[in-house]
Amino acid sequence: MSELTLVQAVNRGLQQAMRADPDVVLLGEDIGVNGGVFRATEGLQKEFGADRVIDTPLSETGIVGTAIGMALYGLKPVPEIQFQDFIYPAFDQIVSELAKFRYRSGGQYPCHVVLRAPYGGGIKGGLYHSQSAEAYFAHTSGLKVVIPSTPADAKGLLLSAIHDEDPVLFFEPKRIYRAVTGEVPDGDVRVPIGTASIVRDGTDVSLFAYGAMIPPTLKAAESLESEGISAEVIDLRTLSPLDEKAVLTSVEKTGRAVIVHEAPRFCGYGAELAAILAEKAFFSLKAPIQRVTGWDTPFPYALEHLYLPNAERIVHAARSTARAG
Amino acid sequence: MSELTLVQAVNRGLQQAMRADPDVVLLGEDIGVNGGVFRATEGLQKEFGADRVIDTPLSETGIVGTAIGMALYGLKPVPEIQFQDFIYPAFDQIVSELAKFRYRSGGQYPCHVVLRAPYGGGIKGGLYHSQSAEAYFAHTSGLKVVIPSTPADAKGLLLSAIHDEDPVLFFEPKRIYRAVTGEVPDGDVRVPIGTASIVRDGTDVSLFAYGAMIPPTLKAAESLESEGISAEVIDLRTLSPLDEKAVLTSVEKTGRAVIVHEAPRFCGYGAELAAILAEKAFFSLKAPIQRVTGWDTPFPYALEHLYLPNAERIVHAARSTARAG
Amino acid sequence: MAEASTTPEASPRTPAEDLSPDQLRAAYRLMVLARSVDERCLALQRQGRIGFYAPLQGQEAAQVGCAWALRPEDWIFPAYREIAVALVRGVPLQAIIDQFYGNAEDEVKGRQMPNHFGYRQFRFVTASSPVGTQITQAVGTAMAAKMRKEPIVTISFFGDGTTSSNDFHAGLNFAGVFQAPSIFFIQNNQWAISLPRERQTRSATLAEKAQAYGIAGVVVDGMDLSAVYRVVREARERALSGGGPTLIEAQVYRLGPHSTSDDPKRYRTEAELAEWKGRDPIARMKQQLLSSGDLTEAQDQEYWGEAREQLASVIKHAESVPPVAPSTLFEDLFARPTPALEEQRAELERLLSEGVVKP
Amino acid sequence: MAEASTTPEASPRTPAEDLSPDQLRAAYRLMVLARSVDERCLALQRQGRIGFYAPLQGQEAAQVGCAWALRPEDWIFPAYREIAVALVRGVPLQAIIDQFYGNAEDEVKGRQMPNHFGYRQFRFVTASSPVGTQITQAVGTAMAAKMRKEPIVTISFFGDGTTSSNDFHAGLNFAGVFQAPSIFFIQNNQWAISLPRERQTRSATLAEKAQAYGIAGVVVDGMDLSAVYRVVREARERALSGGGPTLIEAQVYRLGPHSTSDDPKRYRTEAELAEWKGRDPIARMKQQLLSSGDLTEAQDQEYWGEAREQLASVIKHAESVPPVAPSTLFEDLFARPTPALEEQRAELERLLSEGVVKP
Ligand SMILES: Cc1ncc(C[n+]2csc(CCOP(=O)(O)OP(=O)(O)O)c2C)c(N)n1
Ligand SMILES: Cc1ncc(C[n+]2csc(CCOP(=O)(O)OP(=O)(O)O)c2C)c(N)n1
Ligand SMILES: [Mg+2]
Ligand SMILES: [Mg+2]
Repeated sequence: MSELTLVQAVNRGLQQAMRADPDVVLLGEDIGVNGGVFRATEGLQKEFGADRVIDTPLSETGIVGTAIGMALYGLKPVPEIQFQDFIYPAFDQIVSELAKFRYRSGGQYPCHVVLRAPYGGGIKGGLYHSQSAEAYFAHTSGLKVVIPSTPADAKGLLLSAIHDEDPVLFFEPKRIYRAVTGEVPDGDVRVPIGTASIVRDGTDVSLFAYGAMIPPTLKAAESLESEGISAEVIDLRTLSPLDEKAVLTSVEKTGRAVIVHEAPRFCGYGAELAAILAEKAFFSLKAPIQRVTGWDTPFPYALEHLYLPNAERIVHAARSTARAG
Repeated sequence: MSELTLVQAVNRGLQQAMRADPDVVLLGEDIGVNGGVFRATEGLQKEFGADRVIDTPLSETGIVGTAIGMALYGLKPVPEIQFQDFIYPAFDQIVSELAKFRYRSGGQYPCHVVLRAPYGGGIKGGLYHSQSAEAYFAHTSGLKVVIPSTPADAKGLLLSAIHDEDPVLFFEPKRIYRAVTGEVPDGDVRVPIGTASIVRDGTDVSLFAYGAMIPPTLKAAESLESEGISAEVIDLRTLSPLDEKAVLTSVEKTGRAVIVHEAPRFCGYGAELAAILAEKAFFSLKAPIQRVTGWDTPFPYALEHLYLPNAERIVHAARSTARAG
Repeated sequence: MAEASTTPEASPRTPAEDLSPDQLRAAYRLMVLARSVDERCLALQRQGRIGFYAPLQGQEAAQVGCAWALRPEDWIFPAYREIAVALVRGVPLQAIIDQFYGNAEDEVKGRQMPNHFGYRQFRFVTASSPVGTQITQAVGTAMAAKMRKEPIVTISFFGDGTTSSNDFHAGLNFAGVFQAPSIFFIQNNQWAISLPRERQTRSATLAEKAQAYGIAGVVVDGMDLSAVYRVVREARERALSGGGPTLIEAQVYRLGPHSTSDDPKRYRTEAELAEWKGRDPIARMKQQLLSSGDLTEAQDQEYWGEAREQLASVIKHAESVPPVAPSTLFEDLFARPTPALEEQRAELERLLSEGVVKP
Repeated sequence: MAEASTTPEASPRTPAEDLSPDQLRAAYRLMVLARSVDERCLALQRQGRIGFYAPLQGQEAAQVGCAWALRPEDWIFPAYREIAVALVRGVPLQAIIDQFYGNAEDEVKGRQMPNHFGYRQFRFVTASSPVGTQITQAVGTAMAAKMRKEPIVTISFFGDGTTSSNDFHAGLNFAGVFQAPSIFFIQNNQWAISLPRERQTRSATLAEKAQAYGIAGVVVDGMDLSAVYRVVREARERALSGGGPTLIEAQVYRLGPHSTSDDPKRYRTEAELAEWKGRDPIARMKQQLLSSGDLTEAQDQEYWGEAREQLASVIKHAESVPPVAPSTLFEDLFARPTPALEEQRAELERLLSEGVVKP
């Protein structure tokens, strides 16, 4: 066990995987000598050499395209996109190629790439250093989408991702890269992809969240407790494939759901959760499903505190949900 | 009035707009001499010259990037992406630039581009000539997303799009480009963006669809009628901004909803509709909301008939919805 | 996949200095087969027996000459016209035609349009439609091979139009920076659908774009099989001896339509076509072999005859194979199907069994 | 926006053959102002008074020389370091500093990080962060201007690293094909964050990439204001006389960190920095003006003094301006707000009034 921040846990996960398997290689902008702009790859080029921790030219198209080529060959590339906001130049490679290679080849060419990118707001990054683009990728058949919220999950899920056989988009909540430390098991301890985690038990309302929205959601649950509302908090951890069972089980118990994410509301990931509930937990639902999300605007700079869901907004929504119906 | 196919109506809409306004310019791959691979721009280069109907090099990045530059200058560019499946190389320009230009400049730089692309399956196009990517764009704040289903709407909505001041993604259901003809008003007759159309009144269940899914949905409604189930069919026409009022009004009446689209289900556009209903029409809903959609796989070639929703699948879902609760 | 290879003589393990008369004749025989595939498949599409076809006529010498200079260990990243390349590589014609039919024996399980095939065992990577994406991938595979010290090259095939793509730029740039053992093989067939080469880009040649990436660039007459063979062999040697990647522009002509959906009369002249028809690589090669005494008219007739027979037989087989099974729709998306996919598979099975959808 | 312009002498309507001593002095004065902005803003960021800053030191001569060769009608598409360009263009310093504070007078309404400004009235297009996207846009604007026969050029500014971007490739290619009156101005400051120029691309120079697009390419010493002025003036004339676009590589050096989030000690040597510091464009220009007798030490002191004063005063003002109003969050997304946005605006107002969120 070590006491680590989330970004340190990512770093240890990479180190662990690279020590265990020479096929694991990293590539990206400024990840080598510089150790990554958030220091997620700090020290790794020193340990594993410039052949396995590759500083690339400034091209996300090139990073993902060459990573796919490496994966076809049999390596396990773990490319980094410096900010998730800069993933779009690689969108064609991700959506047309990475997600579809195994399928379109009739299973001949698995394409195991773990694409890491820090995402989300709260660091005064404005429109282009704050986005939460997970819904694009969750909607893309053929990709797995993982978002950890704790140091232990960050390392454990990353190790699972690297040992998976499918393409995994691994989005890291940069706002809480260093916000807290937590106990992280040493060695190759994995957290399975595809399982949500019930981080707080409750009976009156289910709060669904992931990544950097977990801390305010937990804070909201505490606050609700003091009002006599017992909130269950589910950290989805894997957005695709979703742990549908965990979601349905919770709402079958509570009958009420609040969904929290930073991304804009319209067609955001929360919509899918609501749709699943409205189809499969319909007869358990006692009140309208509420979403506490970013607004349907780009991410602002000066007013980011008004954009990002906070504990109070979550409480506010949960309270009205709990009272409705 | 003229009797036109949908693709002819698009052509007439472009012609109408170009005759009325010299600022309207078209650009794209094979749209000039060749008249577009679907002939949507047939004859336009001849009439308006190679300066206003521009055959570009093979680069969607370039097409959308330069179109944005033209729009900044004050032209009204209407670029074409040959197949919606090939829009991804332009994703960065669309999501980072087109959608955000007005906002990030504090309103100084409106960015009025109408980006046309044929979308959808049913033409034996396999993975890369069949996609329905609307959800990506509907989730992107700052874009309008329009999908017509009839010749008259195709022309009328296209004219509105070209006379709008915001970026509009105009997706054309290529499967029904030539499937039927319909009466189309001559001249500058517009259909407003942001309003759904109730194409069939009903009282028992609401069927929501758009684009190439309208014909099978209407067929389903007829079939349901014969079983004594009265289905209302709503053609959304504009996916963003959604005509929420029309959606809610219908479900407040029927209490039941089936949502139809070709795109994969998970995080598809239907999820948003379901989420809105689960929030705002919750107390009207009498039964689980069902989605009849493409599967969560890439779009197949040989088995596309098993992928695309057909009238029977819609009937099947509507029937079970109508009987539930 | 059927075992028999269509390659009369397999391309050599190590490309030799120059092609022997026997090799030239074998290469010609493959060109004849490729041309025959074209003719037959254009007809099959017209008859509605296959859904689509993109011919390669005019590009046979470039494809065969290029592929012949590679070793079987080299990875091929095709675009969508590389049928002759596949044949040289030893891909059975049956496998290719099965793909066109998308039948139950199709290696890609009926998931892709004709021309979008791939065969892992032949290191022939499955094609996709978005142009250019294979270029960066081929560079990545080359970087990986270099890392693992496997002495091979990767090669990406693409057209003149595709030099405008994002991946062309990124791929060549990465290849230059990382000195990836990779060859970029442009078949400049003068057209990208309706856009002529001169309006695709303003550079005098496509090969000179290599300079922008600090790599070698070569123009070659793509109608001359031996010339193509030579430059590819040299590029291969250069790559493996640490000399870096090479961009090759083979100047050819697309004698047919872009695809069966295209009508080239809309955008190019009969005169232009006629001029290039006069340089048909098959006629040229035949003439060369006849003059050198390495081919007789009788042999030539035999080649065309056996190609047609072979085609007739594989088409017959392809048409006798049942369609892919509905359940395959949910295979191969992930290594193991997710619960949601299992549920959707069950849903489809239910719909099929209830007759809601027809197989 | 405040009315007063910071440009001591505005750049001429038509750039002259060579810069006069008065113009050189005025240019120098702007370089001093730009350097002062850098020094002050780096400090403001350390003090937590602004959130971020990306300095331009080392690039002042390139920026001022380049901008001086343009006419006010020419459209500027900046990256994120083009503060000196904005100053030459006549953008008031107050407007720039207001943007850094994202206050209620900020032209972009507090929506963007510092350095991401834009001023329509100055034809200075609002910057974004994703690198390169401005390049194709500038070409599109140039195509439009050409169509409308307005005799102007557009210019895009970007760094060495950005030559690897998709838009660099597409933009230069379109410019070549359509002969767009556009200038591409690379400030090759030798680093893209931690990646040195030699590992960004293998071409010997960046300017030679022009050949790949059939356009003119020029390398210029970016530490030499007059030299830069000259090549940009020539490029402008070339573009307007139908000679096509030009790619200019101004060789400069990023003397400071990439941004306030960056620590260049991690990746580059003190020796390298020292060497380039010896070529500081401000020292060089000062020396030149002193030797030619067009500047005195006293004047120089005055310039630095007035720059600092001006900065102190605009910062004071910027800090006195209230923050942007919450309701602005929903403005400018569309020409007219949609019903859904109106609803969200109302929701936020309710949350604010109930104290659920704090302004
Ligand atoms: C990204 C993308 N945009 C558009 C298309 C449609 N398209 C298919 S082939 C083609 C032209 C390709 O030209 P070239 O690279 O010269 O190859 P050729 O077909 O001539 O062999 C186009 C535009 C595509 N497949 N991918
Ligand atoms: C598409 C994209 N990827 C990554 C980044 C992060 N990033 C910001 S600046 C930069 C380096 C840019 O280098 P260069 O073009 O040389 O400009 P310079 O900063 O040196 O002026 C990087 C990688 C970005 N802004 N956009
Ligand atoms: Mg071509
Ligand atoms: Mg730089």
